[in-house]
Order: sequence, then structure tokens, then C-alpha cells
Amino acid sequence: MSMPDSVAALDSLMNDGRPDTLPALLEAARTSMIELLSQTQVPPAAVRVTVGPVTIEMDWPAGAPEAATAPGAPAAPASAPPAKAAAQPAEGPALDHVHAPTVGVFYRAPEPGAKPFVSEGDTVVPGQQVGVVEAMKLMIPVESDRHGTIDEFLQPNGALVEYGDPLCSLVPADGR
Amino acid sequence: MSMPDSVAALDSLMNDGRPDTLPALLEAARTSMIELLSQTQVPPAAVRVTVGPVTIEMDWPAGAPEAATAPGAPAAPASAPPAKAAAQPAEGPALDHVHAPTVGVFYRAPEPGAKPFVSEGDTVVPGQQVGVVEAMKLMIPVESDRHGTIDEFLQPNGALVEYGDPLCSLVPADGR
Amino acid sequence: MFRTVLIANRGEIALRVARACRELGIRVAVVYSTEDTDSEVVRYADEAVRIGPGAAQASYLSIPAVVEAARRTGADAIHPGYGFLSENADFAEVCAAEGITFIGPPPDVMEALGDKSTCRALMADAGLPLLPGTLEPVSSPREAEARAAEIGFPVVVKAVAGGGGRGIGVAYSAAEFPTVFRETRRHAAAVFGDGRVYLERYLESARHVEIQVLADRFGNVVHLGERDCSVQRRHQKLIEEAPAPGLDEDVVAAMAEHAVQGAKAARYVGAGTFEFLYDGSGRFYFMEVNCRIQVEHPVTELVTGVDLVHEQLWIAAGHPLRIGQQDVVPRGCAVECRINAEDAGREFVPTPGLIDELTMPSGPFVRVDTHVRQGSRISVFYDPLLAKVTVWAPDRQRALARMGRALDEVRVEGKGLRTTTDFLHSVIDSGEFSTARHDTGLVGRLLEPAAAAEGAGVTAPSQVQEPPKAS
Amino acid sequence: MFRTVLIANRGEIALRVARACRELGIRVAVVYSTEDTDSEVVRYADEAVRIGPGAAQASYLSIPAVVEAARRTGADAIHPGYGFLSENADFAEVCAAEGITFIGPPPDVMEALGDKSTCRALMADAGLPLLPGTLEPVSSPREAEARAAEIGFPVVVKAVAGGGGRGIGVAYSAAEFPTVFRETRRHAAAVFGDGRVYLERYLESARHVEIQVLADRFGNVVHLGERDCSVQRRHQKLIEEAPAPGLDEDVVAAMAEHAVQGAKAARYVGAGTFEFLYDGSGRFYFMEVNCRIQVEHPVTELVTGVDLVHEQLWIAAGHPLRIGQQDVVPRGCAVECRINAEDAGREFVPTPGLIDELTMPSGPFVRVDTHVRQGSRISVFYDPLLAKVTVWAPDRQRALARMGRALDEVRVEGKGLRTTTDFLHSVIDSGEFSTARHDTGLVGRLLEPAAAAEGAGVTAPSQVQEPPKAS
Repeated sequence: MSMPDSVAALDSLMNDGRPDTLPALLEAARTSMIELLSQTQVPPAAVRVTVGPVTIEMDWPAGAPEAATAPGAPAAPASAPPAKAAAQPAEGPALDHVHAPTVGVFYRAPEPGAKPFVSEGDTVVPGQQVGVVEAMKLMIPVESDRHGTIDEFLQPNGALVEYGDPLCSLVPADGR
Repeated sequence: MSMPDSVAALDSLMNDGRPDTLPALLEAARTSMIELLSQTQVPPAAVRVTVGPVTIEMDWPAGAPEAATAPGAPAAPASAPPAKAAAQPAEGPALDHVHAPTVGVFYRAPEPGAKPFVSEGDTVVPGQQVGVVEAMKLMIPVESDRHGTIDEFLQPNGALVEYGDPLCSLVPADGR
Repeated sequence: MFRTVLIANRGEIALRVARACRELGIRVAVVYSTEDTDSEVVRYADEAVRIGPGAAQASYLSIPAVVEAARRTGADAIHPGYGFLSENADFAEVCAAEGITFIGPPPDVMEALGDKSTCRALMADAGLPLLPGTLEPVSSPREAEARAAEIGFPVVVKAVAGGGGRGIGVAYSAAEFPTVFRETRRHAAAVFGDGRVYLERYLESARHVEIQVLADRFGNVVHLGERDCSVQRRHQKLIEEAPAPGLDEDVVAAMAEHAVQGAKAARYVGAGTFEFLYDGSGRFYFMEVNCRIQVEHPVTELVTGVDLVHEQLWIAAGHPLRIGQQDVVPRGCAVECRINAEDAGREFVPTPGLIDELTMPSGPFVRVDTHVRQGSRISVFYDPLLAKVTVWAPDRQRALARMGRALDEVRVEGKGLRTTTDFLHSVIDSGEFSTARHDTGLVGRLLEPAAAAEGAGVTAPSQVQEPPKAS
Repeated sequence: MFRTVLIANRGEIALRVARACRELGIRVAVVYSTEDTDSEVVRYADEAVRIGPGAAQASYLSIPAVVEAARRTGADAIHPGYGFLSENADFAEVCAAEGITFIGPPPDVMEALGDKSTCRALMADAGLPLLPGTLEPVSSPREAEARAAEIGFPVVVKAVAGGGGRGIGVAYSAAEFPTVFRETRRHAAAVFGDGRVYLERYLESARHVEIQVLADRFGNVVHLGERDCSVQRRHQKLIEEAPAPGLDEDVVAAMAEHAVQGAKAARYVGAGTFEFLYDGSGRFYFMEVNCRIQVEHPVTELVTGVDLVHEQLWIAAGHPLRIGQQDVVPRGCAVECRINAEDAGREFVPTPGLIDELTMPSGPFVRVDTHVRQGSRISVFYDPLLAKVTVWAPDRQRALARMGRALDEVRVEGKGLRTTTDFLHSVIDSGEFSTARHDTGLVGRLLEPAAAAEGAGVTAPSQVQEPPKAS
């Protein structure tokens, strides 16, 4: 009876039809954040929205591009880009990452000496394998979840990785 | 060995010649605060300076007189008056208070039916008795520590008072 | 002794095990999910490995991820805590294959005791008293109805793979039996991946009493007395205490003797718990064995002075027991309250959220086991247990007064957060509990006094049982 | 039992007494100074009366203010804690005159035992072993020199009104005796308002061992075993433990028997402590009686299971003792560390300030008595004791390991704040302490190992004693 009741806890939050289910909370927080930023004339240095168990935080470091210092105001806070730009900053292509699906040893090729699954500069599609993580002799494929171009591998072959470690950066294809 | 070593503790702080004695700490905090305020172009809503055991806090509520809102800035923080003005607010005469010297019963007269030590509107000099607090049959005199005029008694005759309770308000004489 | 122990758990028990390791000079490694990145035990450990996302299935329940973490940290043993992989025989087997000591009983023992049918058969052979019921699982509804009629109502339908209060349904009459039987089977199949169930007579007015045992690899077994865990809601314990109040010494001694016999028959190794139901009139019945440290182990520690986690490590390291039965001398009374992030007013629904302010009790004869602090987030992914507050006193009356004082000091504030603190206080203060006239139906009666008064007479007020739940 | 108890103290002991009162259903009133307006016990109490400014002389030491607060809150008893008015016979007399029960011994007993000269005479009559010295105070320097020469150096000069390690000077030779004598007298006159001093042989290498007693109004006395408090700096205790490690059982039994005899001879009532010096070779000498609860009482509580503050209240309410000598069965080992806001690197100078971050240890067999929390201010006006961390284990080795673990969890952060935590850890880890070969000179040797090695041989390394201090 002392078993962590995670199934029951999740059940009750996700499936009982009350408005404060997790997806609804996330949606509410995200909407609030976007609304707030679009309505704010002087851009903030930091915004944080918390709805129950969900917290979304964004901040813009001092000295960000196009900082317009108010006359007589102290150096910080600098102006932040508008909300939409925050999701896709102006300079350079946005980078996404492919993350380790579990703790284990990361390999770029299916076996020693074989050709890597992908190389830097290759384009990938959702579900395409870009590597493998070995945990206890199980080979867990590492797959891209989007269209894009492999930018750079961030972990060498044979690296010990933990769950969620970024394995390679990836330039997403437009509009995907 | 379990006796509070307050004498020793005070001794070491007050008398050992190190710069972090209490008076020095107070002085340092006060100087910092004044310097800070004189150098700050956009006035803060609140300032807090802590130096070791000493903390000085000042704040100016939003909507204080002569608030000059910076263009495009959010409504708060409002501008604060210069540091010196904060010590002597402009409107009306400043009121001081005479406080209870101990816990006990407060009486305005030396005995039941007798004339009160002083009445509202009377002028008093430092050391003049304005009342008495009885604790365990001891009669502890309540004395003014300055020149001034008794404004109003804040506790009725026979009130149970604690140490430091304001007993009457007093308009200090100029320059004292 | 071990050089490095990997703790394959989270929350208060992970921290409690980590403290024991530190006290023994053992290096502490822990696994954690992304939800627990800022957890107290991650800060506390010498090494921490992020093994998966919040969902336990891909982190704390992932055997490859945990074993990988053990290899990476050079752990020579794994402490599984309670819940998660702690009673998973496959996991224990994998550990053995990898040359890592699993701190718990051998895989085959865990397997035999984890299957309620083989366990009941084993214990029946060892002479332990069982409630009337089926030793084998029943699958045909028709056969089940016939057996239920033989056993007599009320009848409880239990998942073979269940345990810890989960996978249980109660039928009060032949009319409702088919529905309860069907629903419990469906639930068991969905949750445990094993739809087998068995039947047992249901005791309406019973006390839950369990015996703590310690056993080594050499066949030595001692018991550390009993715990009474009758304050339950939906078969989940809320308050536990030692000794069991109002029980005859002879009854407890017989129960303990049976537990020792059962442990020997099962070739048990490590710390384990034999759960019994006591019917209030001198008879008791074996229920199940828990092959792990229990949430409520502190009450036994406080009355016996034996650190059960130290002894788990000692036994797992291959040593013979270092305490004999004569060394176990219970003293006074200990009571534990579980402070859960749950809303007692809304059927104990978990209330996850951020803890803005936290004060835990302290001072004389109060022990607190917690993993939260100001700023902690109670995750929706895990058990809502926030803290265990355990007190000791020379007798039960003083222990309850002390618990009242301790609960008064508890303060947990946060948006949307609710805790069981006030409800626990009302249990402690209730006449039924404070005079030890309670049974496992107490919580239901306290929550719905009107319904209880209606549904039952004064002398048998325990008929109001909560209906079987899908979770 | 009392309806309302006024606690005439502050800090951890005020909170500890308040908790005991709550557990007994007694209403809690406290006094406080302006410095303690936000203190934990003020929040905790049912009623709080502000009686004066920070300076204790006008608040916690003001008899009229405290008694006024007692009358105002309707208190029928006053618990004085330790320090402040706890051993003030005048205060106890005023309480009696006002019809308020003073929780402690009767005024005349306190007066006789508080005067070191009459106390020594009384205990000599009761058969307690005393160190060679003067039973009467000596005032003439010439007479003092002659008596010192008879006693043999080193000689300790002690204020008759002193106690608790204050008002003590040590002369190692006839040459330095006149200076030490003069300075100790001057200090005693200044601090205690009583310049009388007496002389005693000074034991260079000794253990401080004390016996806890409980006595009722009917002449019944029990002892609760011993505490070893040999880890001291400048005669102030830092670490205390029970039982005294390495002491022969017979020696402790004899010491306890003497304490009981002494309590009976003095007609003692309440909780009290008889302090002894043990010379390491089987001989011990009576030093003084403390007529109050001690800072270090938790170690006795953890090994005996007796709540000393509960018993104080019980006895003060006029009941006969409810525990007999046969009920006192010590179990295991308890160790207490005093976390002080002091800089061990700068001669333990107090470091007052704001606490920005605070973590106290928790978990199995750890007790914390503290009155501070995040945001608390350590005042310059009072004792720098922040917290008492006390652990229990079946034996000393495990208790020290547990204490090491607990101290590792302590975190106190604040501008300018320093604590004794790391220093205490180094004591626990030192070979001399962990093997119980230490004596009261340990702290000096740990702080100045070079000087110690130079000033003394390996077998008698305890010559480095701190010089007499003016505070």
C-alpha cells in the first residue's frame, strides 16, 4: 500500500474532465504569456507565468540587440524582443536538438567501423535514425522528430550520456 | 555554561576596536543609503541596505507627491523624494511619543483622585514626569526625554501597557 | 560493506537511505528523472544520473536505465526503496546477472511471495492462519460465484499481482458480486498486466497489524514486533503505530511467531513485513508479505532502537544478523502520520504544486522524514507523500498528545496545495482512535459520519466501506 | 496540572518548554524583549507580553516585569528555563509571595546551593568527595597565597557567586598567583556584585561528568545517569554525551549515588544536575549543583526516554515522582552538538547577523532544538546558541558517525555569520575524541596543536589551558 500511486495521480489529473488537467494548464500558461507580451509596451527583462504545477519562464539578458535605454534609466532592464520574435530570434537560423532517449552509451553508427547513421550536413525527416544509445545491451535508436539538416554532433562516438542530453544540433526546415 | 553571555557578546562588538562595531555598521549603512539615493537618476520604489546585523530599509509608496513618470515606463515605480526629505516629511508638525518604560499599569496621576502629572497642551522639559507605570507595586516614573507640548494621551488611566507602548504624543519644540 | 550504493528511488525514502549510507561511510549514487532535477537527494548524493523523463515507466521503473546508472557509478549494490522496482523479481535477477547486489530478498523468494496465490499456499503450509478463500486464482465467473457463496459475504476480490491496497474489490452480496468480480479483473489486467484474481472472506471490522522481520542468508530470523496500520483510506495507510493498542500480548506474540515461521518457510532474506488482519476477538489472519522496507518503518525504529536500513545493508553485505531476538526490547509508543499533498475534503485527490512556505515540526521526540523544502514542486508524476512525522513517548496517550503538538507545527503553503495534516489531526483527536476502538473503517466513518450512523448500529459501525475504485 | 505557564526565557529553551506545555494541554504565555518580537516562541505562544528592551537587565532579568507579565496572563506557574532568572533565589521568593509556582527548587535550597562556599560545606557533610581547597571564602591576598601553597599548584580561583564556567581563574605557579587572585576577585565583583572567591586544586587533565537527578517534595530522589561534557572552550560546553565513554560502571554508579545523597541532604526539589570532575584514574570530585534544566538535557532524554521538562512540570504541580530508579534504563548513546553563531577561528567571538539561508538536519534518530529560521536575526544581546543537534545510536561509534552525517546537513548562511559547525565536526573526527581519550583540554589542543605539542609531553598533553578571561 506504500507504492507510489503515480498511475492514480496522473489518472485523476488527466482524465477526470476538470479544466485544470495538465494539457489545459500548459495551454493556459502559454496563452497568457503570449497575450501579456503582445500587450506590454516596454519589453520586460523577464516574465514568469505559473499556473498550478505549470511554470513558464522567459528572460532576455541585458545588452540584447536593439536595446533602447530609456533616458535617465539605469542600464538594465534592456528591452526584450516582442513575443513572436522570442520564439524565432532574428539573427541566424534557429537550432533544435536531438536528445538522448535514455541513459547509456551514444554511438553514431550501428556497429564499430560501420558508416554513421547520418553526417553533419545531411537532411533528416521525422523518425529517421541519427544514432543509437546502448543501455544494458539494449540498443535504443535515436531519432529526429522533425525535418531538418544535421548541424553538428555535440557528443563524440562512445560518449556516456544521460537522458535528455543534446546529441546533435539540427537546423529545422522552414515551416515544419 | 548555559548562561546567556550577553555582556561578553556586547563587549566584543562594541569595544574591541574592530571596524565592524555596531556604531560603525550603522554609519556605513546610512552613508551607503544616502550615497545611493543621490547617485540614482531614476528613483527607486524601495531601497534596502544590510550591513551585518544592521538593516536600513526605505520605501516610497506609488503616487507619492511630485511623482514624475518616465515616458513609456510602467506606472510604478514612482519617483522618490531625495533622501534628506525622507527624514523630515514636509506636511504638518512631526509628532514624537513618550513610551512605557516597562510592562505594567499606566496611571496619569500619582494616586487615585489626584491631579494628573500633566495635561494635554502642557509644555514639558526633558526629565519631566508625565505619568507612572506600576509593575509589581513598584512605581516607575514615565518621563519625557525632550522639550515639547503634550498632544494627546493614547492610553486611558489604568491601562495595561507593555514595554514600549506609546503613552502620549508630543509636539517637539523647534530645534530640540 | 559496500563501496557505492545506487539508490533506485526518489522522495523521502531515497534521502533516508542516502543518510544511512553516509553514516556507514558508503558512497551515495542516485538516479533521477527530469522532474527531480532539483530534488534534495540529488543535491545530497555524491553522484546522480539522469535516467529518464518524469513518467516512471521510462525512468524509475526502467530496468535498463537503472542498471546502466549502477554500472556507470561503479555501484556494487542497489537499494530499491519501496514502490517502483523494489518488489520486481526480474530486476533483482538482472542485478544478480550484472554482479550487483540487490538489497532485498533473492529473486525466487520475491517471485513466490509476490504472487498472492503461491504466497497463500506457501504460508498455509507453514501453518499461518488464512481467511476462508481460494488458494488458486478463479477465472470463470460462474465458478467464482459458487466459491463466493461458499465463503460467505462480504467477499473481497483480489488481484494475484496486486498488493499494497491496490487491485481490491469488495462485494457485500451475491447480487453485486458479478460486477465487482468483473471490474476487479479488468482493473488488474489493465494495471498489473495480469488479470488473475482470487477470493477471500472480507472482514468488515478489522485491525491491520503487521510484523517486521529481519532475516539473514543463513536462515536466522528475528522479528521486531508489530505495527498497527488500521487508519487507512481506500486501503492506503495514513497513520501507523507501535505497539498495536489494545491487543493482547499473547495474540501479538503468536502473530510474531507465525511471521518468523513464514519467513523461514519462504527462505526470506532482508527486511520484510508480514501483514495480518485481526478480527477484534483474538483471531487473526495472514494477508501478504511485503518484500521491502515499508513507508512506516520509523515507528519500529523508534520503539526498538534498531535502524532497519542499516540492518538491510548489513544483511545484504552478506553478514549474519547482529541482533538476536533477546536484543529486541520495545520501549514506549511511536506513531507516524503521513503528510500527503492531498485534499481530504475531495476524496484525497492529489494537489500538486509549488511549496511557497514550509514549516516542519521539531524538538523533543519528534522525527521528520521529508524530501521537500520551500520552493519544492510536488510533481503530478509521483506519490503525493510530503513528509512522515513520527513521534515517540512512554505511552500511547502521551504519544498522541505529542503528535497533536507536532501536527500543529506543520505548515505547508502553496497555490492549490492541500495536505492531510488537518484530517490527520482530527483522526488523532477522535474518541474512537484515541481510545483504540477503531478499525480499518475509521476514515470512512470520520468523513461521512451521517452515512455511517445510518448504515450501521452503534456496536458495529464499520459497515461503511468505500466502494472498489478503479485506481 | 497548571492551567497557564509563563515562560520567562527566550530562544530554543523557551520553545522547548512551550512544546512540553502544549503536549500537556497547558496554556502557554511568554515574555519577550523588543529584540525578540518576531521570535518563534512569540508566534508559538497563546499569549506574549513585551516586557522590556533588548538588554536583558531590563527585560528577561527584570523580576517586576516578569511577575507583572505572569499576573497579567493569569499564569499559575513560571518556567525560568536556564540562565536569566532560573537560579535567582530572590525571584523564586517573589513568585512564592505572589502565589505563583516557581518551577524549580525552593528559594532556600537554591540560595544554599548557589553560594559555592555553603554548597561545598553542605556536600562535604553529605559525604561527597571535594577537591583540596578552602571551604570558606578567602579575602586577604596573603592568606590566599598561604592556602594556595598548601593546596599545591595549579590552583583555581573561583567566584563564590560564579558557576557555569564563569568567574574562574587558574594560577599555575606561586609567581602568577597574586595576579590571578586579584583579577578574578575584581571580575567577580564587577560581574556578580560579589567579590568573594575560594580556592581549589586545579585538575589539569580531567573529564567533566555530571549526574541528572529528579526529586519531588516528598524526599524521593532518582538519578537519570550521567552526561560527559568534557568538550569545552573557555569552560563553556560544546559537545555533551551520555553515557560517559570509557568510565568504569562502578565509578559512575558511585557518582550517581553521591548525587542522590547530595540532593537528599540539600532537600532538593525538581530537576537538577550534580557536576563532578573525573581525574582519569578512578577518582572524582564534586564541583557544583545546577538548580535548573540544563542546555544538554536532551542527551539524557534520548537515552532514558524520560522527558525532563514534563517531569519538571509534574513535580512542580505537587505530584510525587512517577518514575522509580528501576524505571530508568539507559539505552544506547546520545551526543549533542551546540551550533553557536561564533567564529571558532577568532576565539569563538559571537557573529550576530541575519540568517539568509538555513538548513537543519533531519531524519532517523536526529533531534533538533532550535528557535531560528530563515530570516531570523541573531541578536548581539543574547547567547549565540543557534541550535542543538542531538543524535542517538545503539553505540558511541555509530552515534558519532550519525553526528557527522547530521553536521554535514547543517547550513547556516548570512552576511558575517559564522557557526561552530565545522569546528564541532573536526572534534567529532579527531582521534582523541573518537577514541574517548580526551579531557577538558581537548579544544585548546585542537585549536593550537603546535603550542600543545610544545608545552606538554605526549602522555600529559593537557597543560595548554586558556588564560583566565574577563568575561
